[in-house]
Amino acid sequence: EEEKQKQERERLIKQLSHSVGAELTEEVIKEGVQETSASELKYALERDRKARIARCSEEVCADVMQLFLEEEIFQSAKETLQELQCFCKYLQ
Amino acid sequence: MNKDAQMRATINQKLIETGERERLKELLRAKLIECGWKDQLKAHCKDVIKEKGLEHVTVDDLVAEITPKGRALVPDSVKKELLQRIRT
Amino acid sequence: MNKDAQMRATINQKLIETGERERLKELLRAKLIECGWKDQLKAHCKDVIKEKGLEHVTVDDLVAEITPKGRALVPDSVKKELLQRIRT
Repeated sequence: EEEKQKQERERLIKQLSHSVGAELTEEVIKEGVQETSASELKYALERDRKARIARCSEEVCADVMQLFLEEEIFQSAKETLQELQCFCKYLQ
Repeated sequence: MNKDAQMRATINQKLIETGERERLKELLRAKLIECGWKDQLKAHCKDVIKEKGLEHVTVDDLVAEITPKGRALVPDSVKKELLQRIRT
Repeated sequence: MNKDAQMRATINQKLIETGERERLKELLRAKLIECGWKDQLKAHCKDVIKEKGLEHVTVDDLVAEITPKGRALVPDSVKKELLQRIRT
């Protein structure tokens, strides 16, 4: 009878240990999954935002440069042509 | 309360009271980082985000997608070690 | 409006509101004079006028002729500085 009780106790401890182990593992998995999901999504959003800022800054920069060059080139062409025309008139 | 439930409650209470429950969880967390579980999970998250598109994915979607993999990826050796610690 | 267009609009608005757009134009003007861009462009203008003949060239012709060179002559360092200023 004593041996039987001992065996029963052993069985119970084994079963409960498994159950507690499974419970703890599930808790840690859930915490880990939640934390990893939240942080990875946050990082992905941040990476996307930074990439967008870099991309759009480059595009705005190109626009600013293009408009600026259009104005400057036009001014240079106009001034040089006027200058030469005046000079030519003066010579005549 | 039957005998099983009583014993279970006793073990749980003892684990909490002695702080062993938290220590076991800490051990588990450390083991999972050590074996690369967390890194694999991160990589899987990245795949899901890529697949679904950043605009169409929420934390809850990610959790639902990666939880099964998270469970499957826990190495048997880690489970065994935890069990060993609970028993002793 | 998509996210990129929205972001570009935000950057542009900020540049205008803070007066930075005008400052950038001033900076570009100064840098291009400093590096000799303006002089090179003027010389190129004169070459084109000489080649085509003063009587036969209009401002629009001249602009069309010198624009590719004008763009190509902008030093990378100036482009980089502009981008840096827009990003910050």
